[in-house]
Amino acid sequence: MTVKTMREALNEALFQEMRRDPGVIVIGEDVSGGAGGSSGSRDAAGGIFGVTKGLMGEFGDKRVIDTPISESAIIGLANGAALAGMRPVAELMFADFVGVAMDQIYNQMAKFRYMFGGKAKAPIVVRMSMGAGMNAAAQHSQTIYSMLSAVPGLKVVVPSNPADAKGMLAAAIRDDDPVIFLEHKALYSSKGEVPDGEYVAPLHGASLVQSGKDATVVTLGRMVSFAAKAAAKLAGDGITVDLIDLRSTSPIDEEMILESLSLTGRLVVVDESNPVCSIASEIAAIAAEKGFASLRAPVVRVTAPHTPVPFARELERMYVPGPDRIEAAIRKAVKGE
Amino acid sequence: MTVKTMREALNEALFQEMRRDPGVIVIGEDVSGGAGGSSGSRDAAGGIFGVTKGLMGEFGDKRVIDTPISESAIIGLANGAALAGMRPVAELMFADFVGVAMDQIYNQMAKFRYMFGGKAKAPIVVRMSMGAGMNAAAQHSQTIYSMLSAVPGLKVVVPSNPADAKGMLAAAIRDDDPVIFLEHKALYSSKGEVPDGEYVAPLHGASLVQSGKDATVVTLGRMVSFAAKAAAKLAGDGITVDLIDLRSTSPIDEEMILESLSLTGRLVVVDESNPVCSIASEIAAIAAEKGFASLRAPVVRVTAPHTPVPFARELERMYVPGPDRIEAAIRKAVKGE
Amino acid sequence: MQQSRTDILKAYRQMRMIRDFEERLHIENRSGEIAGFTHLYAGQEAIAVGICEHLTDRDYISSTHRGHGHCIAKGCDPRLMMHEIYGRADGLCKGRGGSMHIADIDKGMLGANGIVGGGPPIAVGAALVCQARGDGSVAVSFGGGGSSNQGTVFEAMNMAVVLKLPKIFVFELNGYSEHTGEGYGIGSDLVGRTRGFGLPVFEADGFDYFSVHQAMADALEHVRAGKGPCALIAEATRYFGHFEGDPQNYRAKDEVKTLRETQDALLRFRRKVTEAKLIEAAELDAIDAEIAAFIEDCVASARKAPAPGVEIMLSDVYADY
Amino acid sequence: MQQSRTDILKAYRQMRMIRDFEERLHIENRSGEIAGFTHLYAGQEAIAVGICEHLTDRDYISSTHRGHGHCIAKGCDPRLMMHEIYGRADGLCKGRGGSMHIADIDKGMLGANGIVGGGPPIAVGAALVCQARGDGSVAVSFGGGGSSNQGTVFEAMNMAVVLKLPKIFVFELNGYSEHTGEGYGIGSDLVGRTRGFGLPVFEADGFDYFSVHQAMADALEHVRAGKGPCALIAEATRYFGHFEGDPQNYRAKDEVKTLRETQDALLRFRRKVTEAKLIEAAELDAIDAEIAAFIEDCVASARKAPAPGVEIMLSDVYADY
Ligand SMILES: Cc1ncc(C[n+]2csc(CCOP(=O)(O)OP(=O)(O)O)c2C)c(N)n1
Ligand SMILES: Cc1ncc(C[n+]2csc(CCOP(=O)(O)OP(=O)(O)O)c2C)c(N)n1
Ligand SMILES: [Mg+2]
Ligand SMILES: [Mg+2]
Repeated sequence: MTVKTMREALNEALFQEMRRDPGVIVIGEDVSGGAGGSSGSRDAAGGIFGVTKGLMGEFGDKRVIDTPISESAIIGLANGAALAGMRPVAELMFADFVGVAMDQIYNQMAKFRYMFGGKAKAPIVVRMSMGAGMNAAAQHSQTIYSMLSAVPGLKVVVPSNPADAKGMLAAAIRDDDPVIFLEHKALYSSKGEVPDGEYVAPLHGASLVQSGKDATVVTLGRMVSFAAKAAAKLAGDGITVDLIDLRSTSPIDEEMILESLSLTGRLVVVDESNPVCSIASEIAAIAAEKGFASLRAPVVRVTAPHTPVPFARELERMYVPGPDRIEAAIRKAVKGE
Repeated sequence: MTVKTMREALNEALFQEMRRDPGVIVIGEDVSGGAGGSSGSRDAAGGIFGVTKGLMGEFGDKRVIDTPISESAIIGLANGAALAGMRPVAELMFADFVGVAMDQIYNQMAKFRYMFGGKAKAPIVVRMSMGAGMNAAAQHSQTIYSMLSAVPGLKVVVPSNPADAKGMLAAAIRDDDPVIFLEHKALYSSKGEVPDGEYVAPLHGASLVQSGKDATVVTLGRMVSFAAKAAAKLAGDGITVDLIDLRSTSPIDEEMILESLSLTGRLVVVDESNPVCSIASEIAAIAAEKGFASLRAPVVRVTAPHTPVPFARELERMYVPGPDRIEAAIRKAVKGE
Repeated sequence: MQQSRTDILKAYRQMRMIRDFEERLHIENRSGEIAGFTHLYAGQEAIAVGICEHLTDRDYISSTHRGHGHCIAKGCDPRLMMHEIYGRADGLCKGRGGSMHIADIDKGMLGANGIVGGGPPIAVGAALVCQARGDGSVAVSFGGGGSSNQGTVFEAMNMAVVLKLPKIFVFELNGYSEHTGEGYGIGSDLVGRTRGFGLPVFEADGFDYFSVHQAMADALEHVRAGKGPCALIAEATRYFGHFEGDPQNYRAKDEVKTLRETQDALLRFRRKVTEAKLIEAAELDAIDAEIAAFIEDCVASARKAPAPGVEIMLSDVYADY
Repeated sequence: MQQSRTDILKAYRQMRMIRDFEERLHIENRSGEIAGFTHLYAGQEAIAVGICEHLTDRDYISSTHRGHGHCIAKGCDPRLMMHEIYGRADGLCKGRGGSMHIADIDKGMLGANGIVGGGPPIAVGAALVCQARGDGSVAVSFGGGGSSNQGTVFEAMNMAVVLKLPKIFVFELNGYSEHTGEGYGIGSDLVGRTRGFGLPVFEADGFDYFSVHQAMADALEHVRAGKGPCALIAEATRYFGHFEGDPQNYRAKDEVKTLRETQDALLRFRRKVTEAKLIEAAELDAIDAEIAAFIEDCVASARKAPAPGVEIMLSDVYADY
């Protein structure tokens, strides 16, 4: 184990898998960078967030492919290459850009296997940065997982820490289905212990970050650390919670959620997304449908408001669910009967 | 009142609003049709489902605009025309095609007003046919309302009958916000009483189709008639339900749902969409959060499975929630304690 | 016409297969036997076959909503296709795909596509694999004239040029995009616009198998020389409506009749090879008879085949659950 | 140079305003005063101003992520823009939009845009309104060289041609798309490819206000004659990184320095108008001083302006609730 940033962990996973399997390729805008520039250096970028840094040097431009600003063609490239036998890792830079590539994601890659009678496989990873926290405003800050988790045929993962980032990216690349891999941009520089050497973590299944008795707190991505902060504060008042890191939003680990709920009887869902038809809604619905007998109080959803992501520091801070709001929500759930 | 098909009702609304306001224009592929054809006739199509039939004759090709197969540009055309003062009604033919125009929908039209400080308005209607029922398979049968209702800034409506189709389309055109107007393709030929002359129906607010005491059944679109069939059968066994036609999925009429729930204590949601992060999930979540005190049994969601829409008659019939499944779900909810 | 007798007979057989398949679907559709949206390819056979006769299972094609012809030409089993279109459990896609989603990856057939412009970006991806293999294999996308206005297609063309891929963009100009003349939607001229992307364009008479076959030979020579992608543009017409049920108000009544009588791909093929004394008319007649019987049999077996059940509805969404 | 003294002074003032606005943002950004992603336009001023000097509030423009120059040139209030970029409640967009979403519909400014290729389809829609009015107004989209590869832009060009709209597509070639040379992503040559769409192309030296101004005059003459859309392509460079914070590894160290010293738009403008004895250097100096003071004052007022509160976060999602 070594302490690394999530950026380093992701980079390590790409090196690991590209060394292991010559069919793994990386495609996207500036995944290397520098082509046609006046300095003459390739790998001038290594991805806008530095996640693909260094790959060009080792694997060359047939496996690390810089592209024009043509997201439909980027995803199409991944789709066709996957059907023909490769394992492409496409980068979409910002999750918000799915809008210009959506058809290739939701009508093509997601449906190939089913429509084509089960004989095709589409082992594609689409990496995207997501989330608020950098004052990047309405078109560069969205969390896209609800929209994509709704699509049958896609798997969607949202790692919350560097170890998962490494292990789940490796697993996503090895997986035979299309995986949407969402990296929270405010977490790239966050640090954590990362297993050294070859490491693959399960792609599905939530993880119980800490256990308690008064409520079940289900969350994901950047919200995991915020919820943990809230939980730490509540522990001082003798309130303890099961804190579940979803890790994957498609599929959702219903079992762990329902089991925890059967012990705590109370549910708080913390989701950075807009509220409507969100993962928070889905989990609340699962509880209302399958965990009703356990529920002793109203479910509490903690989400962003039903507004675009605003720009100003003060606005974004109010927009993103923070530890205080989470703490208040847990108190509400625990007091509610 | 005259009995008309939903297709006729929609067509009437377009004539009504185009006559009333010269700023209303219609844009899309084959909304007129025939240009460049060997018969020389314009209005050869009037929309692939015939909804825009006859508009070309009265309003001409400056207001009824046939376009190339370029959906991003079609929606962009609507967006820019709206910002500059018109009231465009764009047709996307099949809701499934949002994938090639998604950015203009979710990053542009939905966010203009908010991002631009509240000074812009975007009075756009995007009409799309949606839903299964014609064996049109995975890329021509989807219901898109969950995905779009999640987007702040969009209003989303799903009329279930010809009167609403007419009145809500007129209201959508007069509305100053972008409205996604979803027409179920299996309902175009369905008939109902439609008010004659100028008619505008509220854009928001659910409607109570019938009232009962044992359960609240919330549904929308084509599912309204299926749920009504199920309700009719149950009435024979003395089970009666509040049947709520959502009409609008953004915003959702929480008030009516919660009020009904406070009387019945039981909730069944019937939604043709895939289950995850669906409108069914959202309504179940609303119940779990705000209607918990009323809930006397687990919420039951009746939805399509988490699969693409299959082609074959037998498969599609199983895929779409039918009256039998709805009936069983209501029985389950009523029996559940 | 430097093709062997075997090649010529095979090409004729394929064109006849497509024609009979389509004419029969037209009938089956009218009678209500077949569900869903069906877009018939009849009239354009020389294009699919003229191109695919050059390809092997290592080469890839992507197709369109009007895909039956491409599928058959690329080697998909017509019987399994018929079962698929009938929505049977033993159809090529287990009855889940239907007319618009027929695919057979083992044959290099990457799918018909319900989305106009959906195929070309995918074929560009397959071309990347061909390039990496370096075995001379290529990827071909088929598209109608109307599809050439879709942003995804423009992006695919530019991407293929940037990456210098062995990719051929085929545009089949059948005169219409749904109910609108193809010329209406293409603001400039398609050949010039395509060249502007840096794609050499090979043109062919889409009613003439030999013209298409030659253009494809030229296109292949270009891409196999490592010169990057190119385009092949051919005109033909569709004999039926845009979809089955289309009243075709946009079309003069005699347009198809005249073309059928004067330009028909099978007719011209037959005339050419018999007049050149390469093939006897009787040989072609025998193929016609054989295929007529085969199609009859496909329909019969499709009618008897089992309907798909719930396990087919629920499976193959994911590879592992 | 058939412009009046007033016009010339106004143009210089606008270019200076943009330059000082940008240079100051560069400083403010470094010090951490300004949040978010900031893409500076400095170096390209002659393009925005050379074009927008022809336009009135009845004309429309759409802009890009690198939008400050276009906004100022089109008449947005620089003080309110500064407040916006500082995230203030009284900013042009109430602090909700920031650098990438500045807009002012009353000025015909349809928005900067965080999505590459987001603007052109929107400007095509505005051109439809101009066409309907028939008053000679036009719509202009600005875009970088990299944006020209986005499918939405291709579609917009074709759509404008099909509908024969009064629409001008401006492509500003500043040498890079993020960290990649612009030439890499454009598979063929941009001028030829654009012409292939049926758009006449007017070319200009993007460092030279007068060259751009003339090209725009020609472009306007074309569209106002009802001949449909056209394009204007101009080369310049950006003086700063792609975004503030960009280490610019792709760029030779002296590239910008040399261009700044030899090609700078303000420098060349000044030289030209003073050498031609149209304007005295002192007049330009006075403008420089005035604008320096103005920008200083904008920053000072932005710093003191109120932060937005929760009601701003929650309002204006919809017009009626
Ligand atoms: C993205 C998208 N837009 C629109 C459609 C509806 N549509 C199906 S086929 C078609 C016309 C296609 O014309 P063309 O490319 O010329 O092909 P053809 O039908 O003539 O073979 C249209 C508009 C679609 N399926 N997908
Ligand atoms: C759809 C989309 N893809 C990618 C990006 C990320 N991005 C922002 S600016 C940019 C480069 C644009 O290059 P160019 O059009 O030349 O404009 P310039 O930055 O040089 O002004 C990219 C790739 C984006 N914002 N939107
Ligand atoms: Mg066609
Ligand atoms: Mg550039």
